[in-house]
Amino acid sequence: MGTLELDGVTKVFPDGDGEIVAVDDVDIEMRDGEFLVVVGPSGCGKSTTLRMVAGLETISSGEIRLAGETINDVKPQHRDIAMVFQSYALYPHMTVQGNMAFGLEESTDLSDAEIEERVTDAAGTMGISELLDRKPSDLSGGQRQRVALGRAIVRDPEVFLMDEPLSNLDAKLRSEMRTELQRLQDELDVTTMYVTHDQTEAMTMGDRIAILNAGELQQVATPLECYHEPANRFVAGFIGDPSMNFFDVRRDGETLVGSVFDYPLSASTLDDVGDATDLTLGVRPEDISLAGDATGEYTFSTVVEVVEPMGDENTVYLRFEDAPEGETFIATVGGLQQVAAGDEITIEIPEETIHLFDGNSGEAVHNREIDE
Amino acid sequence: MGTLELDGVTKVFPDGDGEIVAVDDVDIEMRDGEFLVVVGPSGCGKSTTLRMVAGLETISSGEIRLAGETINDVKPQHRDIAMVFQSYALYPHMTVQGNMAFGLEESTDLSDAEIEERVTDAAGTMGISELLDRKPSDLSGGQRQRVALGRAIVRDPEVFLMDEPLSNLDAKLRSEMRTELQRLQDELDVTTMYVTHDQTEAMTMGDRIAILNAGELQQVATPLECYHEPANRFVAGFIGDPSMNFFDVRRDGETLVGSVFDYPLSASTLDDVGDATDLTLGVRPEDISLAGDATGEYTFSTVVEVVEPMGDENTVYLRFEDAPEGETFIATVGGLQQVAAGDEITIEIPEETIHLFDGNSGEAVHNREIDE
Amino acid sequence: MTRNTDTGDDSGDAVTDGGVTEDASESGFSPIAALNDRFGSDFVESSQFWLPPFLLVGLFVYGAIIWNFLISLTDFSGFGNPNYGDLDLEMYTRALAESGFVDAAVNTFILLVGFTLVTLGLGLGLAILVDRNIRFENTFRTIYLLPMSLSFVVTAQFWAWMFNFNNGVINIVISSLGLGRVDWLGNPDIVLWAVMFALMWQFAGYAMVVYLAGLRAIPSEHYEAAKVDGASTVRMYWRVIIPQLKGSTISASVVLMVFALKAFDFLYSLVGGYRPPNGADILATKMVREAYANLNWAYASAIAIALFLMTLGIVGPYLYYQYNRGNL
Amino acid sequence: MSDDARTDGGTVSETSAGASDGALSGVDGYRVLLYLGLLGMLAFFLIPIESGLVTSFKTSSGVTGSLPFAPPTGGTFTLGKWQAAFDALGRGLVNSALYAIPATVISALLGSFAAYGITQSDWKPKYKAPILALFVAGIFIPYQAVLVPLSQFWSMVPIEESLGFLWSLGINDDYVGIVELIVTHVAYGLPICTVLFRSYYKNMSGEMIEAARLDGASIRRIYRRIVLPLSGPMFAVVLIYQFTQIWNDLLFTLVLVQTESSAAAPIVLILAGLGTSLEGQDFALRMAGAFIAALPTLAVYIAFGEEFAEGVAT
Amino acid sequence: SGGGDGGDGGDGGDGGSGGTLEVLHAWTGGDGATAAEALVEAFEEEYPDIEHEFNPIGGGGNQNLDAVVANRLQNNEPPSAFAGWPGPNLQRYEGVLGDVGSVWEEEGFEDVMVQEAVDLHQQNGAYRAVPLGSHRLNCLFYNTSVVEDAGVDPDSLTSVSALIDALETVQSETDAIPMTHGASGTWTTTQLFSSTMLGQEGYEAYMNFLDGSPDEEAVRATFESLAEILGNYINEDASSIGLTESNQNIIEGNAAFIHQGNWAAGAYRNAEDFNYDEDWGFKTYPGSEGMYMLHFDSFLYPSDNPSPGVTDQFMAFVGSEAAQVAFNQYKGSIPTRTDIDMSEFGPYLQETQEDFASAEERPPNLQHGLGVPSETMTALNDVISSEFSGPYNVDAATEGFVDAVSN
Ligand SMILES: Nc1ncnc2c1ncn2[C@@H]1O[C@H](COP(=O)(O)OP(=O)(O)OP(=O)(O)O)[C@@H](O)[C@H]1O
Ligand SMILES: Nc1ncnc2c1ncn2[C@@H]1O[C@H](COP(=O)(O)OP(=O)(O)OP(=O)(O)O)[C@@H](O)[C@H]1O
Ligand SMILES: [Mg+2]
Ligand SMILES: [Mg+2]
Repeated sequence: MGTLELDGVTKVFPDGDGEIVAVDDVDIEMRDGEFLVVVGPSGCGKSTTLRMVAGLETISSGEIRLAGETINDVKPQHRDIAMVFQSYALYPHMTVQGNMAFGLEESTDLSDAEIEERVTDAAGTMGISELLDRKPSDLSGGQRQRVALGRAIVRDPEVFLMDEPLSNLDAKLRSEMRTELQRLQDELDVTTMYVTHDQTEAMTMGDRIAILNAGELQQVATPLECYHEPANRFVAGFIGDPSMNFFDVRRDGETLVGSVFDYPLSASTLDDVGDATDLTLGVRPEDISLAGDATGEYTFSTVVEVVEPMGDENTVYLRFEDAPEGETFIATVGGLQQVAAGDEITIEIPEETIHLFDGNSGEAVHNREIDE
Repeated sequence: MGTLELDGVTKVFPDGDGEIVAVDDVDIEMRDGEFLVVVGPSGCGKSTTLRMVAGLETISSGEIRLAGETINDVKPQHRDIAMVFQSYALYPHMTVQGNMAFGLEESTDLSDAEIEERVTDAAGTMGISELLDRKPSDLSGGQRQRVALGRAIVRDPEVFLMDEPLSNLDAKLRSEMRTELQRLQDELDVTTMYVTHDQTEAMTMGDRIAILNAGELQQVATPLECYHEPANRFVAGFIGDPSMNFFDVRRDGETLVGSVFDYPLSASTLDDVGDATDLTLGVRPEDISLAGDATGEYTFSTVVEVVEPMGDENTVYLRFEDAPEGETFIATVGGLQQVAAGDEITIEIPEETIHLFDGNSGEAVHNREIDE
Repeated sequence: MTRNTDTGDDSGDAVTDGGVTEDASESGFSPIAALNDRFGSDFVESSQFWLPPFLLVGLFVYGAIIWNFLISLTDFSGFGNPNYGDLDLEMYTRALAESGFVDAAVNTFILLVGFTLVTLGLGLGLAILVDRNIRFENTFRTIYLLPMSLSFVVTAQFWAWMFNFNNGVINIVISSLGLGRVDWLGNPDIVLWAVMFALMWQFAGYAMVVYLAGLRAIPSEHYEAAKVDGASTVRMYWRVIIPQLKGSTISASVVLMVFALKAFDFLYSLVGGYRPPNGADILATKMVREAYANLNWAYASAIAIALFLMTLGIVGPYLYYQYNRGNL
Repeated sequence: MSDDARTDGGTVSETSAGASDGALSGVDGYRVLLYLGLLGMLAFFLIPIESGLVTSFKTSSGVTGSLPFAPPTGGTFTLGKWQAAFDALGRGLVNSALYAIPATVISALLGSFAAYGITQSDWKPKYKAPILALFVAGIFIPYQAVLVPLSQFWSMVPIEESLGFLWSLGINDDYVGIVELIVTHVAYGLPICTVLFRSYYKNMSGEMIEAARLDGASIRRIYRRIVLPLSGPMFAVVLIYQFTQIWNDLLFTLVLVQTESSAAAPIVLILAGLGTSLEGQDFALRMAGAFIAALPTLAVYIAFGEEFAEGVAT
Repeated sequence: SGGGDGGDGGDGGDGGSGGTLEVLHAWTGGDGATAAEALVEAFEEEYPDIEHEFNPIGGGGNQNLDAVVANRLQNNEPPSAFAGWPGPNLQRYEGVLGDVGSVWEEEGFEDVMVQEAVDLHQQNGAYRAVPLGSHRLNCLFYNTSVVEDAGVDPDSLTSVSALIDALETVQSETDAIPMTHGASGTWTTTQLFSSTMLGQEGYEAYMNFLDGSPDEEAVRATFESLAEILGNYINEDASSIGLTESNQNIIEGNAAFIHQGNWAAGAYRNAEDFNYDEDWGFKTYPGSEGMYMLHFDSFLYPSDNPSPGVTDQFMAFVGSEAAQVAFNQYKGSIPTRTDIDMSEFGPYLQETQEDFASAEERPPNLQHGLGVPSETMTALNDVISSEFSGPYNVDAATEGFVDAVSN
């Protein structure tokens, strides 16, 4: 079955005299049929990981197991894996039919008739039956994307690998194909490893997200877990747009002391913190709300520096009253709330919405409360 | 003075045997010092419009007037216009100094000393004084962008033209430069025509937005007017992300009858509608709210098809109970509201938030109410 | 006035013209403005750049071809001047009736096709070898391309020696293998192939360079996709990579064929005279021989036209292909 | 980069092939075969040159008495052939340079003009296409097709008389052939120069040219200040390519200078007949001559291989 | 090759009335070059004040010279004089040759030259050229020791069939090449045809052939013999070597016989330890005994002459005893004047001279201009090239030859 395990997988590239550790001791276990999205900033090793699974890159150390068997030394053409490339990599000189049949012709002994049947079926699934006689150059971006997927599914592999397959599409098509891909994966139920750097795709498509940074695995969890219960400061900052606001603070007894504000903590939160003193306070822009007056414990006086009206909401750049100019943080408020640059407004940062991270390791020590 | 008027400006390209009308009878009047953003989908004629103003493209019919004088037949080098290109178009073999001086050397009789002084001034304004001796290849993207702007402002032209000047920058730099450009334009107060396809830029930068579609001008208005009081269905759909939901309806007396729902109208709204019967009902996703029960006039029972959790909010694909599968519309709800695919929920579409468009012409007949 | 001074004057004129143009087009009432209206806004001003070279080419290349055609219709031979009053196709009928012409045409065709095919084949092989991420890639590439920098005359010297009956490398090698010596350049049945081989030596590097560029334009994903799709290396090249080199093949073949049509320099130098070895006469050599050794000017012109038509047959479709791909 | 990645891919698969055979030698086997192939082809390309080189240092008896690719031994070694070849070709070197260098420079410049005028200025594409097509087709015209008119033309042009002042300076009037060669090579080199420059200018940023126009520069100023300074790399390519072409061409020299005994005989013309006179084929002399004639282009090639390859590949 | 001359010659310019004498010839190597030098020396001695430029134009036999001359004539830049063949060969220069009748008259050439020379140097009733020397073409040379080894007596070979038998004997008795042939140009084969035809079919048949009324059977028979010789008894590399290398086979003792004009003997004289009658021998081509197949080396006189005065002086010199002695003794040819003392010439040339004087017939050669006009010659060579350079197609060659000469 299509379980895929990465066990201490590491990739080291030689780089002049030195070395680049592109992927560093990554462990991931995917159950059969799971849809895992791998995200991370550019150069963090996403593609390299995927390519090691495909066999296009040797594995420096560690082990990759497919359905329980180690495939480290199996040639790519003998792994039962299909890959969808960012550029689609359709063969420009073959028709759609030819593109889809190629893998079957090369890797199976099926008769021509059987191949044709499977291609027709897969084309039906992808809704590209009428395109079978066209060349890739005669297709639109979205159609090419479909063909690339069709070429992968026709082979009925154990595992799909996809490296930013939607990034060449325009925004509208991308969101269409996103939905389509999810539907397809539900239907086919094939283990899928999906690389992207697009937050929306990461949040919306996967059963789980694996977040990589500088070759190291940060967290593997469901999208909402990653959003609301980030394992560390990197994940918290990476997931979410606009991203979480961070303030470096010191714990002084029961209070967090920042450069220009104090923030008292409740007992339960203090429990989480333990005896760490250097901390980072995190709060998401949408959790900052406009308060009527500056009376509450968690209310602060701020000055509005810039307002970017987006229609449905305004992105507001705020500055604590005593903070130097330019040291801003972001809050999002409803699109119809009238806020203008220069206004002095009072905001509230409710305690149940804050995250706390260890100031040194960045590990999360306290995450926000979620009402189930 | 820098007033710029486009009067019935049209551009027709020959295309094989036929013709392409790239810009169709566009009228725009810009007052001196105004910042106008031109937006529209790809290929709608934005660049062509700009290039006609610059003199890089001949005008098929109509007239362009700068400070009251027709400039149709003036060569680009004799119009007092500076342009910033998407690719910056810096001269790679000249230093920053040389790049900035070039225009002055070619188009004025200034002495070398005067030129040097003006270049130094402009470099100061742009904060690139230390870069003057570098070649463009030694600059970062943001610095190049600054030089391109510097090259334009040093000439102190009547009009600035900018064609997607920020689109080659990464997201972070882009938002920085966005702010900077606004500041600069405030300071210099030069009439500026700015082309982009980026919604954020359109909404946040301009005094007014001009929206083009298929060569035709749709609306010229302030950003918020465009968002809240779109002139027609195209503008309503184009501005805002996710975009407005549209439902085709027929007016039956005082009620709008859709395929699977009825929507009663108040008297004041009916006034706006007049005697049109084919209408399109529009409502923005953020204006759809979850209602406790399905009792109100404007509440509807719906089924959740897909939920895309984005963290701060969820994008929810809903379907009216009786609508066929796949016929969905979108609502955005708070990130912590627990909604799952398959749930049946009741929503409310308040009457004060709806837009109505003529079903045939697409003209807006009624826009939402805004409390000032 | 002579043509030569003409061209000289032209470039001078054009430059001064440019200045005039600018002023005139601004005033707006002039034939220049009319020209600009018709051909585009910079037509006149830019003509100072392209017109003199264009006239030079037009005169020397296209003018000459037309003139050549005219001469081919006369009976011009020997000394004196052609008589343009009496034009007919006699030279062409004479050519078709002459076995020497037909042989040369056939040889030209064989050389064209054979040389192009073997050179493309070898060039492709070299390109694939060099493209396999090898060490010293530059050195290999440089050496493979080196013969291309040599003159036909020089190559002819080398290969005259290589093919030498008694002391040439090739005969020494094959006779040391126990095979008999072959009279490469003397045997009319073989000589054309020997020439082809030498030309292949000179131009395989060229084909390699073109193919290498083609190979490098193929995204690495195509290699990877084919691998993941289950193809072996050989199958991958055969089914996925080589078919994508169509463009390279077309442009390389056109250039190679044109080289083959022009192999005159090589054949002339091989024997140091107008008559190439028996069996290796091609239209290019025959034309020059008829003109400069036999003074059959009109006849030579007719052969030249035949050669030109052959070239046109190759280049015409190529131009059309390039035009369709928007490269013109 | 992409190339690395790809070949890496290739290697990987071979590596794993070796690994699955369980022997490291499998890996090497593939590379060894690859390098054997590469070296075999190296030999193919070098042997004619090598055997020419060793032969050029042999005495006549050495030429017939030893293997063609074996180096000369003490007894059969001589520099005499090089000496003789140099004596014969020396003046040809000078003559060739006399027309090859000016013709190269002029054709490159004019080609750059033409390409600029066609590419970076704003007039209707439908009129540009035929002009361009004529330039492109001009590359492929076999010289034979213009030879007879060319001789007619040059015999009609009173160029020899109009250059009378040169001859009165004591320059041999055979050198009129050099002048004819310069003009002829410029005319026939122009198409390829134009097309090379055009492909370069086409990739030059159109926005940059437009920026210069908006900055107030005229078409001529734009060429002077923007396009020409940026054409350096392409000039290198074109100059090198043209120089080799012109230096190497025999046909025009044969028609315009005609004989190696002319005072103005270019080197290729002398070489073509060298060592094939009635006393027999002196291969050692021919080889030495070949090397002398090839030296300038070889030097250019070795120094500017990249530019040469680029010119060739276009 | 003496291109250096060109350089110094240049300073003269051509401002003057007398002008520079510019002479083109093709004697670039070996004995030809020596002879040309001797000629120049003699000229300088006789006319020390005439500025001159002797330009040798080598390559491809006379082909390159012919081409250069043709183009210069075509471009109206004729040289003062150029080396060439008289006879029908003059036809190609129709209209561009001047009249040197005055020289002939003044020098009394008509009285001292052999009659054939007097006849062949005229065109349209005027003298166009002056002869310098004469080669003989129906010659068979052999390497004495090789024929001795084979047991063949060359003097006994008086018919073509006898020659073929002798070749067969050499073939079977020795390792040597029976008959060496250098056919990289077609002219050697055409030339062999002419001698074979003369030897086998006789004077009448040969002359009829030249006159344009060939006897097809005679032509065929000649080609049959040729096919037998070329097909069986020549060197393997014949088609890729020229005369010089072929002749080397005689000198080195690799071959028994060679057919050539008597210029071949020049190489023997230059070879060390290779002496007439000891190491090499001469035999009139079998069957043509008593005949001297005629050849002339002459200088032709272009009209529109750049230096008419000095050219006349040069033409007078060419026909003079001094020139003919100086040139011919090195060239291996004999003077065309009948009044020359042959003592300075070696024994072989003296013998040749005697043969010439006593010849019953002096048929003009076929390949070197005296027999047929140059177009016919080109046509004949084309036939050889396409039909008779192995494989040897007798029928096609016969047909081609008959067509080519028939008028
Ligand atoms: N063939 C290679 N040789 C050397 N270094 C490499 C190679 N391929 C990748 N790297 C390096 O490995 C690191 C990870 O690269 P990888 O392509 O996996 O990043 P990525 O996460 O896919 O980035 P992106 O989002 O930009 O595609 C980078 O630092 C990259 O420079
Ligand atoms: N030179 C041209 N010749 C023919 N058609 C042209 C030309 N330039 C533009 N067009 C056409 O005119 C229309 C408008 O083009 P334009 O470049 O102005 O669009 P745009 O709004 O700038 O698009 P984008 O956002 O993609 O830059 C398009 O349909 C385009 O194809
Ligand atoms: Mg990647
Ligand atoms: Mg645009």
